[in-house]
Amino acid sequence: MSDERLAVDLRGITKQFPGVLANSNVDFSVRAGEIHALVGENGAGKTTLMNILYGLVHADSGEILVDGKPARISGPRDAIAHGIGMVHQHFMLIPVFTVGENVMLGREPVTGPDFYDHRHARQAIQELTRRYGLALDPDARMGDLPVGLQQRAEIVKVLYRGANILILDEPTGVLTPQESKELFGVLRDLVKAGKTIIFISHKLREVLEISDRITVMRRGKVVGHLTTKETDEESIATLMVGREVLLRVDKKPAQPGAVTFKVENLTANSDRGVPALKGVSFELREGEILGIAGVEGNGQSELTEVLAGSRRVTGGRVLLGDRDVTTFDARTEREAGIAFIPEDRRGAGLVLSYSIAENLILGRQRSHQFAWHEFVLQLNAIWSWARRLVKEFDIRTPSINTAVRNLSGGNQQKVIVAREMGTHPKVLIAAQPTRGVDIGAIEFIHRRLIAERDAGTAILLVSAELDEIRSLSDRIAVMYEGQIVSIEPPDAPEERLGLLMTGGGAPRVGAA
Amino acid sequence: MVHKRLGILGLAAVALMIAAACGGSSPGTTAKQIKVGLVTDTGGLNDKSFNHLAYVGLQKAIADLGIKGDVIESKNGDEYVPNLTNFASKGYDLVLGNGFLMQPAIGTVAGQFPNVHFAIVDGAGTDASFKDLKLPNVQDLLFKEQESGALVGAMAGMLEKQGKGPANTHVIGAVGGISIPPVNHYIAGYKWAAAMEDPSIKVLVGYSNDFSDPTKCSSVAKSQIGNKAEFIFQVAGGCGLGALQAAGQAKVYSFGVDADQKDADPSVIASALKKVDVAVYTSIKSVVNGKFQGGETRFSLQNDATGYTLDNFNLPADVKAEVDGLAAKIKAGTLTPPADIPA
Amino acid sequence: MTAISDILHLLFTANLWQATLSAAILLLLPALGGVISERSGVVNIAMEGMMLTGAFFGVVAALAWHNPWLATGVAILAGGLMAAVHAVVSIQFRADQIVSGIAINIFAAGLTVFLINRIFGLQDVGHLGPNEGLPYISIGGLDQIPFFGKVLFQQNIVVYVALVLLVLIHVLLFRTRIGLRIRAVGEHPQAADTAGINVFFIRYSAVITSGLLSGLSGAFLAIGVSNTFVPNMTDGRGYIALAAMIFGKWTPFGAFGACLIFGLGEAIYANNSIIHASPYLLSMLPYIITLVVLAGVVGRSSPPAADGIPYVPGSE
Amino acid sequence: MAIAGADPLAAYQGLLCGGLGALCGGCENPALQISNTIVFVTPLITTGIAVALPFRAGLFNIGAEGQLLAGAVTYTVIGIKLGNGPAPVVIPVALIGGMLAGSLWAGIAGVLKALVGAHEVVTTIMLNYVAQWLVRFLIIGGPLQAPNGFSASPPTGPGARLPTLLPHDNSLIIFGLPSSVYRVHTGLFIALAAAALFAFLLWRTSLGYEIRAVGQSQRAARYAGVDVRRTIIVTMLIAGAFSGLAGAIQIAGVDHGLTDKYFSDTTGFDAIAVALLGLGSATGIILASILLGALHAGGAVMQSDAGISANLVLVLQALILFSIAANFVGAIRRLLPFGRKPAALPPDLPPAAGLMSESATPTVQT
Repeated sequence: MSDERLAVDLRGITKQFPGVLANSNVDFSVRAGEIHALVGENGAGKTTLMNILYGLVHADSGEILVDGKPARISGPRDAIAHGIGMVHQHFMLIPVFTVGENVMLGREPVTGPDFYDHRHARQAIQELTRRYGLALDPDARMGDLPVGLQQRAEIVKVLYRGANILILDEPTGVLTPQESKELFGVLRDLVKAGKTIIFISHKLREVLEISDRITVMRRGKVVGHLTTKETDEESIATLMVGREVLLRVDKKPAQPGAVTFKVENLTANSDRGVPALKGVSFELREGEILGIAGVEGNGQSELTEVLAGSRRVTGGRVLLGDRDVTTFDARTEREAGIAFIPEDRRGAGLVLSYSIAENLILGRQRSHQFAWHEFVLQLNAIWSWARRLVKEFDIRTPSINTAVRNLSGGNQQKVIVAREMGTHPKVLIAAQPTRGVDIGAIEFIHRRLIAERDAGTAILLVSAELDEIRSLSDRIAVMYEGQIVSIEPPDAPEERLGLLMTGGGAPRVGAA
Repeated sequence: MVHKRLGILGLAAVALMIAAACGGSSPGTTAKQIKVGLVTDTGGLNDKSFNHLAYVGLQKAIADLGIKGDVIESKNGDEYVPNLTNFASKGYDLVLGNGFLMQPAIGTVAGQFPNVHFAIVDGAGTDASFKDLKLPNVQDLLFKEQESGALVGAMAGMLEKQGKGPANTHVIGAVGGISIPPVNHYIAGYKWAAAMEDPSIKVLVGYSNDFSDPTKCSSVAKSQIGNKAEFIFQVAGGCGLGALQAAGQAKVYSFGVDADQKDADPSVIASALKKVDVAVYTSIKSVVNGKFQGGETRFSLQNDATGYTLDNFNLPADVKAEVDGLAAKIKAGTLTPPADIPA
Repeated sequence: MTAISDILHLLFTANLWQATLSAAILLLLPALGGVISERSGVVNIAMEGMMLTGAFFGVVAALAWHNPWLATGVAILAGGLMAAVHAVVSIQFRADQIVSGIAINIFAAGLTVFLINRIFGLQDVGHLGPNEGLPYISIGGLDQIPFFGKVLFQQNIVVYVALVLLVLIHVLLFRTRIGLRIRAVGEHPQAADTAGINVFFIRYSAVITSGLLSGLSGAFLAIGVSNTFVPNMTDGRGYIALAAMIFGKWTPFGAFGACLIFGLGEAIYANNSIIHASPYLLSMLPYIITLVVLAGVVGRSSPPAADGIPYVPGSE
Repeated sequence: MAIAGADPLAAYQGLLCGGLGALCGGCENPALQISNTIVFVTPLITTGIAVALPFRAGLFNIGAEGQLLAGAVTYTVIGIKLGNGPAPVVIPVALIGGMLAGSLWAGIAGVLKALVGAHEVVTTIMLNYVAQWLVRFLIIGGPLQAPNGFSASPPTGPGARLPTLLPHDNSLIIFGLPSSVYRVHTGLFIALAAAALFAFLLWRTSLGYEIRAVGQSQRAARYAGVDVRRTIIVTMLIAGAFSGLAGAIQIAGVDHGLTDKYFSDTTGFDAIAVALLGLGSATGIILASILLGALHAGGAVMQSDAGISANLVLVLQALILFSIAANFVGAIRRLLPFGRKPAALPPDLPPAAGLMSESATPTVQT
């Protein structure tokens, strides 16, 4: 499929940000018509390199060749002119605009003096739909679409601009397994249609599945060029991290104790006011990890929010031991011994401008340990608590007064994990505990979760990564459309879980 | 932080010692030259009204009497006391406060500096409850504004009675600034005299709540004109110029206030005068001559400090005779315009 | 109760609505400017200062050249210049836009009074002659329509211009390509940038346009209504315009509606000579009405998503 | 200054002397100048806090002026009614009354924000106007007017007056002038105590922690069990109390009654500059208040000594704000060896973004 002609050839790219050498003399070439994976841990410089290619960031030195010819790319406009399109990790979509407006933006069809031409926009999108099979409603409001369709709109947007070289930055990070599969189909079709694709990822299984060749980056440098067929997960991981990594979690069988947390027939609404939980029931025992598997958007977020006390229920009960904690708010839940790792780390789990010490008491700012009469903060208690946790959880920071904004993603997540595990809660609800953190931190967090389990904590693990669920959980509950359709053993075959997650298989509503 | 603050205090103490030599006297100037300080109210010097006129009086005194004159404009009411104190503490011979709003400030500062002469236009040195303290070093420069108001009011009444108004509606208007005594004196005389000349007349009285912004007076005047007023008397300083122009736009007549305002708009047929410049000049002169006297100095037709001036209009002779006759009667004391607006 | 019947009676007079519209237009122009600026993602609380600067330089120019059109041009440019300062500080230097806005308002207040003293000494700022200001124009024929003729067609020329601008800006923002781009920049500058739109150019243009509109309003105030300049003559109108813009949910017609409420309040107050009620209590009305309306259904408003956030290229 | 056409040295000298009592020439009395400056500084401190505290919660309180007026009116009413009582009783009662009134005034905006999401910029501007017109109504022909036709209330009784630092005595000469000219009053200490309280509240209490959290991230605050709506209301109530206190102190210490000067009072607007200049910290607010108070007081002296319009200080003020906006201070402070607490510099203060954007609007929980 691919030939030896180079669609993109980056030579000796160097980019220095204040305090960080993001790219150091990077050579990167992509053959026309191939799917080329660019892999590396967070902060390895993949995104910077692609931003340079797309003109969003300017390299300090180095040259760019597109289709064999030197290209001066001083802004996205130049990149678009060279047939380069980019789908960013954080979508560049405007939620209040329609799909059509989003796709057209920057190359809008115009009628009369300068009127935006809705008719032409619709036609153009239908045309693209026909050619690439990417169905989209041009008049839908972007914010109302599911993530998968939003990504599709991003791809259509890039194609509309006539891109031949598509850069996709972590495209599967937000997708469900099914959506990922669909995406891969789309990508293969695009290659068939003559496009070249650069695929940024750190999910090695996907990389192996979809790509033709692989470039590995570590700390701003290229550390390996690989051909997909000739390599495997372990060797890529070793290149990425710079040492051997353990991809499987090492754990002993669980020793479940008494039932400590009971959810009975729980119902709740989503932000839009429609039922998101339609009678969820399960039991959680001391010393076990119950994994919640499911395609995102099937009520997992609402479930964790309800359990953490930040969303109101419309029915059902939550029992901690014998105590009814259904109506507790976030603070009283924590006081009762329910800890919570939220899925949105930067938005909900941390106050980014707060120091590590301050973040380590978030949610416990009125507890007796840290506040005299719930009101006057006990700074010494807070500091010694912070020092202890920073040490225990290996948070890499110059001081406990550093703002968490300045920490890496992995260390930020460790702050949350430390905070929530540091009190040795009775129940720990962990939502996407390793999303977007580097492999080292993933290993660490997984180990801590197992250790916490072994210490007797009841853990509810919600994750979109089926691998994570399968390797950590002692039981797996599958959620579909606001209900738990089945509870499976940890060694249930992936195919069966996948079927259950999409509504197949025998539903066993209310299974416990 | 504490140390820093102590440091500042220490510094201040040193500064005080250096300056202590100056005291209340003024060795820097020749013994003879009289120093006069003028503190305006918040209207500022370019208020086209009494602050401006006071400044004119001060300038005249500087030219004629060879005094040294300085001005501080008050940006807001918080500054009255410090600004007055500023001049008084520097040994000025006369400190002029301009405007009714400054009375308690004058009362306070004059009490602290009994050796400094004070004068206040439109008021007296009072305590916080506006009771006159009758301080011997404070000259109250008061005007009988109702006299000037009555003269232009009579003019309007006569013209209406004779059917010489633009549509002869028997409605006239007055646009005041804020409802305070000096403003209401004018309006009282205006209404009183107009009704005297034309008993069927209706006098609309409105306030703009402002002494400087012409936009506000313009809209009040427009409302009155919309309600058929044919003469607009502005009693709102710079703000009132908007009323004069509104009258011009609507092709009705208007009266200026305080100074001769014929240049403000062609619709101005006469201006009711209040010669603040004369009062200020008189006061300064009394200090220069060593004849300063505390207490009330009343400026009126008697001493030619109130009155009217004809502007852009040929007043019929009989009307002028009537108005002048009224002036004579007031001057003679046979008629007394009220100080409060009659119902 | 007489006060209420007075007001009811007043509400049926064309005079009142004529004054209302005129007062509303003074607020509408800066409010429209605010809409454009904030739609592009730059918080603008400096309309007050831009308007004041426009008013001042408009009067200075009018006194010098006795030509209201030239003077209006100068006023518009002066407002635009102040806006350019805001643009440089907040777009280029990514400064806090509130601080910059407040600084401009203080700067304008100080500068204008200071310049009065430099240019005119301690004397009056001069007055324009009766025909030297921006003219009031009756539109032949239409002005004879009962009631509406007086309200709509016997107004200052700026009123007509502003009403046309109102429609134009609405169309511009919501129907045209430029408008789509302005809104895109205000919602998600990164998305706009990656789509090849020049974010800085759009933001600069939008902020400067807001200054031009505020300057025009200043011209209307100074050489249309007042025919002179007095210190701080804008009297908080820029802030009211800001409130009207937010109240109107960042839309031109919404802002216009809010401006009409405030304009009506001003107009009712101006009629205090014929209403038997405390003019002061009366003056509170528009503000209390606004609070009540806000407390009711239309309270919630969400600004453009990137409003107030300086754009750093390449950031996410 | 040079373009001003007058002697620039004399102008600076006048400004410095009038502001800080330093380098006085022309027989200016430094002690008097310092006293005057402090009188201006006092209300700026508490109103500055009233703007800065909501800033921390992501709220823009343009309404400090209205809240100040509410405090001033209430203090005046209590001061007139109870003015003949003993000062140790009357003053605290009246001060608390003023604070409650300010609280109420700001609380309206807080409640509207929290419950229906009404933008506090709009509501506080509206409330300013309502307060200003209310004051006019009260003292021009209204129930609070003194019985003599003047636009002022009757004075508060002797029991409602804060003592001055130096004896109020026309015959006692201190620093070359009668001691009664030094108007600096004990309200200064109340304001400083308020600043200390503000710092304590913000950095040492769970409430302050929660207020700051709400300003930074409402979602995170909610996950931390903070009731965002309640916090917004409480923040505005506290802010209003500080503003109300400023108004009360002005009546108690300086004016002893409502006068028409409150029609054109701008303290609450200057407070915005104070809060921005002070970078939201108590020390910063005190320093910024001193700067603005000194400019204010110095301007008048500059005009009388150097003949330069006092309005030039506004231009200076604006330039200082611009330099704050462009964060020169941060740059300078980083250069200084003792530049401590870098975290308290602007990044910590919610930027305009936080104030005008969605993050400042509480989202409806279902």
